[in-house]
Amino acid sequence: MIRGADDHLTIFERSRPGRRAFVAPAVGVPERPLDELIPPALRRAEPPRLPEVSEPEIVRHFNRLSQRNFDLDTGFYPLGSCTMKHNPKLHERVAALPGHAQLHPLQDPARAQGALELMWRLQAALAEIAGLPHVSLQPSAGSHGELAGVLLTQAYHEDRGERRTKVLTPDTAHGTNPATVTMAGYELVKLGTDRHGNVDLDDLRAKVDGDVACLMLTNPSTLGLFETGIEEIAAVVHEVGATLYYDGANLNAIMGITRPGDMGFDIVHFNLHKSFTQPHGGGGPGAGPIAVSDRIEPFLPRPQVIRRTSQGNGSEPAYDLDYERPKSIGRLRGFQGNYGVFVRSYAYIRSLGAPGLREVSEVAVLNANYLLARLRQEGVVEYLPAAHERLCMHEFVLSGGPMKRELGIRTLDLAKRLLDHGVHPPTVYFPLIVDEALLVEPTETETKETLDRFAGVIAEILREARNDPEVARNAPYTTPVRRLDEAAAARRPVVRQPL
Amino acid sequence: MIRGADDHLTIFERSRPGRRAFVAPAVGVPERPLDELIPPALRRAEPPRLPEVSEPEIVRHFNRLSQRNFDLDTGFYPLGSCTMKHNPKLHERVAALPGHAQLHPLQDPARAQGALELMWRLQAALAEIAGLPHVSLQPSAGSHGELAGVLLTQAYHEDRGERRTKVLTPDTAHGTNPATVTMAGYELVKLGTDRHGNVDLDDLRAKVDGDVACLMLTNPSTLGLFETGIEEIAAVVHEVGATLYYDGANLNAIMGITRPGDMGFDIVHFNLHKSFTQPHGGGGPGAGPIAVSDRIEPFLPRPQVIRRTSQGNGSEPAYDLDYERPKSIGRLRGFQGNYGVFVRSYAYIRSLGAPGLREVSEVAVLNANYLLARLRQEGVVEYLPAAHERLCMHEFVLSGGPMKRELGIRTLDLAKRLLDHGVHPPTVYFPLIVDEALLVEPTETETKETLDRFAGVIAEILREARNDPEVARNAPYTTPVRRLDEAAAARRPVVRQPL
Amino acid sequence: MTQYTSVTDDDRRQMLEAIGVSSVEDLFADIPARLRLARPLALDPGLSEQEVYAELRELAERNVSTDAELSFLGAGMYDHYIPALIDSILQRSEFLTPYTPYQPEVSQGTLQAMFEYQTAISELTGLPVSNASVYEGPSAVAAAGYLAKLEKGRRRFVVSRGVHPHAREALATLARAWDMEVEEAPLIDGLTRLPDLDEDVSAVVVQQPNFLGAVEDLEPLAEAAHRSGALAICACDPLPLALLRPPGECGFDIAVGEGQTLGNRLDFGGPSFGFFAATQELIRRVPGRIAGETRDVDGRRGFVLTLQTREQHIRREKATSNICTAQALNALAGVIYLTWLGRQGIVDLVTLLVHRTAHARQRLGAVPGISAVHEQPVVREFAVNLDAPVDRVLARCREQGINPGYPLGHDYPELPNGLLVAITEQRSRQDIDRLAGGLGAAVAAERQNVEAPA
Amino acid sequence: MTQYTSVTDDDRRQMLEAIGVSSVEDLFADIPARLRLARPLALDPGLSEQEVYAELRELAERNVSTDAELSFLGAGMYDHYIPALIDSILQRSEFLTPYTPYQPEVSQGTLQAMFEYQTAISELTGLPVSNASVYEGPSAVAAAGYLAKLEKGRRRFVVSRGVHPHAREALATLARAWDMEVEEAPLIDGLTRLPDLDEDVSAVVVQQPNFLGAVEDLEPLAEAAHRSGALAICACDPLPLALLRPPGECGFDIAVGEGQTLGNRLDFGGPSFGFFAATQELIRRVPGRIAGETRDVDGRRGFVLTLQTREQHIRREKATSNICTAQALNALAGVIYLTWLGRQGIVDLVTLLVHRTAHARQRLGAVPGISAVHEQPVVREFAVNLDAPVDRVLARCREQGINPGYPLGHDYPELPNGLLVAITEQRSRQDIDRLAGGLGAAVAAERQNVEAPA
Ligand SMILES: Cc1ncc(COP(=O)(O)O)c(C=O)c1O
Ligand SMILES: Cc1ncc(COP(=O)(O)O)c(C=O)c1O
Repeated sequence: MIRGADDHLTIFERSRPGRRAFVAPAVGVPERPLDELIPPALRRAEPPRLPEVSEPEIVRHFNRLSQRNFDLDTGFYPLGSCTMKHNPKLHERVAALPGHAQLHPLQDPARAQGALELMWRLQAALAEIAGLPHVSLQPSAGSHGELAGVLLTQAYHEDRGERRTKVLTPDTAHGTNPATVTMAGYELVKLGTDRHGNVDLDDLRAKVDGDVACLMLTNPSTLGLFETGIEEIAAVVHEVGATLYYDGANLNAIMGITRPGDMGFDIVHFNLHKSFTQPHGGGGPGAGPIAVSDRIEPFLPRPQVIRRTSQGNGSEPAYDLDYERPKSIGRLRGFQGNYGVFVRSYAYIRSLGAPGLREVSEVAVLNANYLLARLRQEGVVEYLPAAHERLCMHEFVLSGGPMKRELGIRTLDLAKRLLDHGVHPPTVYFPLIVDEALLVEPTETETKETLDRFAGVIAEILREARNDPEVARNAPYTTPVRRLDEAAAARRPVVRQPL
Repeated sequence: MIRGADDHLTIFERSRPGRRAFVAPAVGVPERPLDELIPPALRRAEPPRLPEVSEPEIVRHFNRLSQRNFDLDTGFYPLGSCTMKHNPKLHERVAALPGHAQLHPLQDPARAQGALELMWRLQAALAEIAGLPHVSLQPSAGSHGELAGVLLTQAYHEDRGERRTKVLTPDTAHGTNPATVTMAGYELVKLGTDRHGNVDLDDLRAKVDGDVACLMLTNPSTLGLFETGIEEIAAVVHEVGATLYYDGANLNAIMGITRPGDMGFDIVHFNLHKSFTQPHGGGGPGAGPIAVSDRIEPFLPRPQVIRRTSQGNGSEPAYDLDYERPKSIGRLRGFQGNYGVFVRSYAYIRSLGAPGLREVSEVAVLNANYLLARLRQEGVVEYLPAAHERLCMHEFVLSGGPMKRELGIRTLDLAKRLLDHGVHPPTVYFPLIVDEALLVEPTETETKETLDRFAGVIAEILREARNDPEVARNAPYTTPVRRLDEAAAARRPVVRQPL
Repeated sequence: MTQYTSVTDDDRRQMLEAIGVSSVEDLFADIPARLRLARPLALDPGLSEQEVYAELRELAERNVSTDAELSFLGAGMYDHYIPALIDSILQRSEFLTPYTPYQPEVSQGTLQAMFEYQTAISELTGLPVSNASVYEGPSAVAAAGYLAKLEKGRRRFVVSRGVHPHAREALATLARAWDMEVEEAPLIDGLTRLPDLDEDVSAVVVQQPNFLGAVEDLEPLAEAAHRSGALAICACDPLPLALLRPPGECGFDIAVGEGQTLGNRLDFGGPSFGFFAATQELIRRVPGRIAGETRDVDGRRGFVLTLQTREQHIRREKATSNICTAQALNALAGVIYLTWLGRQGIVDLVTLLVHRTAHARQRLGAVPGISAVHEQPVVREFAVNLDAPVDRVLARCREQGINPGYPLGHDYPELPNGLLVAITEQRSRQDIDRLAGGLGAAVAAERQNVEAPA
Repeated sequence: MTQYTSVTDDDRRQMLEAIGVSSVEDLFADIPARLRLARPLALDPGLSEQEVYAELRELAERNVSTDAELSFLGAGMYDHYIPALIDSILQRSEFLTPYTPYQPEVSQGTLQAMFEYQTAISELTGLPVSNASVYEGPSAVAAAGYLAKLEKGRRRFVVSRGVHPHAREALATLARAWDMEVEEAPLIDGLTRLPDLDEDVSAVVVQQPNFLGAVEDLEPLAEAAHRSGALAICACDPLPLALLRPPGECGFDIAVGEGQTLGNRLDFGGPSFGFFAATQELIRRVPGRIAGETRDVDGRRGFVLTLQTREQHIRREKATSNICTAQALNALAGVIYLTWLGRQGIVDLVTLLVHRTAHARQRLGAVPGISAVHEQPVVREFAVNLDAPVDRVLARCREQGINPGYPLGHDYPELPNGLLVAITEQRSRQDIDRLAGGLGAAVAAERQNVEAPA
């Protein structure tokens, strides 16, 4: 395999009949004819056409593929709402310990005490951070946590004999919020945003009523702003007996500083792959534990990790899985959740402790506000004004509207041009309510030098566009491939290799 | 840290006072004043000025550095004489097992039986492959094995009351051979090479005499050719009572096909980082075990790994380290050698077994001869003729002489231009006796497609040079840096960062 | 300053000055004072790396892993050997640390790997469309149910009792929210017996091999579903599909399942991945990411996330699912594993499993007090009944370092002393003999106790 | 075909045809028939990956690692904590799999890392020149001896008895080949006492801290060496140099040592790396690779292997050493480790070692039957005498999972029951208490045996 020469080939195109990487161990037992064991009628005629390649070729193929990715461990990745912070290497080491990595999920709890204790301790830590007493680690990701949250709300209302039909989300909400509402069988009601970037309280008051089951909110919002009216919002929602759901994707801004539970939220989800350093893996794995208030607790998914206070008879293990939860919404998935993610997040919490976690949020907010200030200094805000003139939290939104009108390049062009400068673009065109939005989240693990340089790069691209907008419009130039035709891909989808 | 923008900075230049990646554990014991424990007069005034950076910055710095390397796992690396074959990933896993990786070298042998047995089994396997009965794993690399070999020769002669003064090596020998001769206190005598690429037998006969302690030979030679006269050479050398030393760097050509011991060699070194897949690591680690005949055995380095046949009293461990070797040349280094390398090489031998190792050599030779044939087909040999018109073994030498004369580009230019084609150049300007030499070793782990493509690339570069030699003369163009000024570096050496 | 942050006191001063505030505290001015946490979090202070490592190691050592006992546990996750090259690739930061490939120009590695993964899943399932992964097995069954609900809008699911209990429960959890009923189809002689299906069924869900290890005859099941106008959904273990007729070929509309068996660790249950494959007709209802092939402006081949109008970030409340972050890295492990096995290797491996499992089944069948739950063909797992209290038998075996399998009583009250035994390629003939001996002795001992209680 | 080769039968046919021979056998025509091995090698056939893994694991489990006991072994290699980020970087194929950077344009990663390593070693040793690594500690001392021989050409080395026994032996092995004598300088009260040096000494070699743990007063030793016109060579452990006066500052010409303590595994003794630092005057005699800074044709900063005229591949028999492959990857681990510690961290760590070691020394000193070998300052290792047969005492301790250290009798007959105890940051106060308790009890028990033999 030669670098560059054949990078476009798929592993299937590298296949040659007869090559192999796998050597089978000897069967080692008496063999009866396969037809006696599994009748031909149940068997497939042809083996699946998997690639035939040697180990060296597999390694080169995937290593070379990897070199066509931009990654956090080699460059700045200010992807708003995703908290692309450093993933400590220790976490990979501890997660790989055989006692964690090779533990079967159906092992007798008495023989998995280390794992259950770790989960129990993680639950306790997350509860303290959220300010809500009860935690389920089961959901597999944020959106799964949202689904759990809405189902919990439903179970809560039904338990009280109510059948509510509507769920409120602000128009700034992340797409998973409305999608979850529909998926859980509710009708979505959208709330407006006022000119300060807060939830429009009048709109809320107008739309809230006895049919509303829940309000889903992110705080700080996806605008990177803290909902100053949160207390009133909570009051209004609780007024009608609805629940208040906290989308924890932005928790990185407030750890140890303020707590959703104290704000009046009933249910919180965490994105352990954001605030708690599970590597993002190109789109997972993640984990979306939820923390809830007392009134929601009875409905938490099955099973729950519990600790036996009654250490009376030694026969019972100290930590156990509790399936006897009559009011539970039931299971959301198999087994006990993404344990491997829990190990990493627990290690992170132990490494930083209370003061460290607070520093994380302080620096996350400091870095964001500093970067915004530097962009102002660079004069960038003339074309890329902040969507709201306020202090931001851990991230902020710029509007590419003026840039588009005055320089003739769109936010997309700016993003693509950033690629040529070795920077991963911020989140673009989200939140939807901001024209040509750019959502920038530097995170706490970046240096001041990096932020300074990033501000300089943005300024340089705008200067360049003033002279010649075509440069940005046709960017990128230095990437493994250039702009790709997504429309064609969607028109005639080719989603597998023809063999 | 932003990709591209600051790749030139060293880690010292990224340092900022007060930053840190290390968190110290609590001291946890009563502390007396440091001055009482170590008087100020013995202490340094200033701490060493090591970099001050956070973990994320360390990871990015070294990851980004790594991306400025060409490596075997992403591209073709036909570096002659170095056997750049695939390094199986299993080896890294087994070498990292705590029982291997965290075993202290001074552990009581009774509590290191697994390690000693592994070493003993590896010795047995290497002895079988070399065709010589006794093995010491101690030398740290090939050149260290050579040194051991010459010292063994010296001890052997002195034991017989002789003080010989000369060691013979062919003019094709690798630099470590003559360097070793001098380092061991011998006078070097060079042997010529005949027009077939064999050692010039007449020259040998003329120079061999009672002062000759040893002849060091590589077979196949560094020309990639098998010494057809090896039996006669052995006879001539043994005639005068000298020893015959086998430089095992080229063992990859003959495993299971022919054996140095059967050719009449007394001492062999192995390069475990070549034939036996220890990753090259950018220039080590390696290991250079030696296998020797009965007459050399008494002089092997201390300690030797032994297996107790007399399993009489259970108190003695089955495997042990034997220090009682009165005639031993003594130690060459600390402890028992590069055990971590032994683990990998042993795993390799177990994975392939006898048939596999033979196939390795067969394919290594097949690939080399096929590549040579393809180059002929491409007409390349007009400008890059094979140094000798013979079947080659696992590698072959081309001469860039005609290319230089007729196309005006040197072997160096060809090598640099190859970099732009995503190929690591072969070894250049070695062996010394071939004008503008190019030593090409494809290894057995490459595919036919890769060899075909490489032949095409060479042909393309020559075509290009025919039109415009300047292109190659100024190559490379696409590498992280272009041609570097080595002369200036040597004139005013800057070998550390000024702080 | 922490080991992961870089703001020195000097930096902080300059930064605050640039922002125009005098303290970090000022940056949180928007947070009502009453809501500020007046105390530090009630968590221990941070530890050094070596201390955290030591603590996590201590916790790990209080778990009995498949390394530490002779385990025959399966029931959805299996202790297969994972080749070293998978981790060496997964640990490359270029795969480990980026997020969803929103910027395809700098994400071709992830996108092409997804495309290759989709191709491999399509080959295994015999269905033309695969997405790039969902969370895991049981929730994948629920996701398939949601697709069926959107497609058919009928009020009932018919689910085989041979479907993994966790999957049935995960589907039931959502069905409740959708006001849908879940009707269970019984297992007769270990195989699914469908009831008569009327017009109100959105989907029929079966599992291959089913939870008791039996290989189902899929084609008639798909036909029955289609006759009633329902979708046919097959939950399957991908590895046995190397030998078994693929669901797509048998007429199934959707195949989903747990991907752990494809090169992913047990990890006490996750993270692994779920796969989701479907017919061409259903492509615009499939949940989650899908990679598609296209070209760049210079005509070079490239890959992008495609059909995104299905997804939450574009369609929001009209999306076909709420899934966002899925299991990309685990799916990558899956496609590397399948490539490592290769076309011949996967057949060799599964054939080995069939023979070893048949041997184990026969050895246990010959033990007094152990009887088969069914006689159907199996691949690498089978169910037996013990003529003694299963929990007590297991306790005895564990004392000898043997974990004979998963007790079925909790999920199948009709099999109070049932045991599900899984055989992977890491269990040798000697291991199987040890199992037969150990289990036999334990059963014998417990039967005595029962006959003659002290 | 093996798992690592790719030549199918079809390939082979085409390739042989292109070559113009009819069989692979023909390719070996140059090998005299008599020399061909007529039988297969007497080695077992190949195994599957899982089988090889199982075998290597079984061997590993028959070793008692520092994981598996409370170990105070040191004596040249130390059980320091190795941060996870080192392996994550070393395992990147871009560092793991290339060879010596002969083509600098595509080796800047390795070359710059070497340059950074050289800078760090220079900072620790106080000498301006460091090479990019030699094999390991003891052979580095021999290599320094060879430099001294070339530079001075005198017939004698004077070596402190405080130098690691393996290093003294490695130097003696070569000295014999050079017809040179090695004279030993005794240890008095744990410190080196140099004899009067006359004109025939090429080099004086001492170790810091010395083998018995004592911190030497270096400056007078260097002065004495220089007065006689000899070179002053210091073998040193790099970690203690965080606190101790660097050899260069004390006038030494050469500093060498074992690099394992800098982020390298124990690995039963290797691979680790040796470092080699020297004065500017000696730069053209230093062995091995040296990276130097320069510029490319576009004026960009870059790094190359420099001063190659010292080396075997250029100068052959006139080279300053025969070394070729060294320990680049291990040296890389070293510079990453030093970067991880950082300027303040290395001081914090070594200060912690000093305090814990002082505590251990005091605790053991208070135990009846244990007495100090010397009272000199120490950093992380010290020597004691046991008033009982050391081997029997160690045997007793090991039964309790304690490995108290390295018995000195073999290397120092004058200390028949001497014990060298090393304390790393991985040994807590509780561990030290356990050591004191266990060792004390064992000594007491053995003393009784001696007094009243049964
Ligand atoms: C604000 C917000 N909410 C919810 C989510 C969904 O989380 P996940 O991707 O883990 O399902 C995300 C992340 O993409 C997010 O940014
Ligand atoms: C022919 C030959 N001999 C000896 C050596 C020296 O081996 P090492 O680099 O392991 O010291 C080499 C490798 O460079 C070689 O190619």
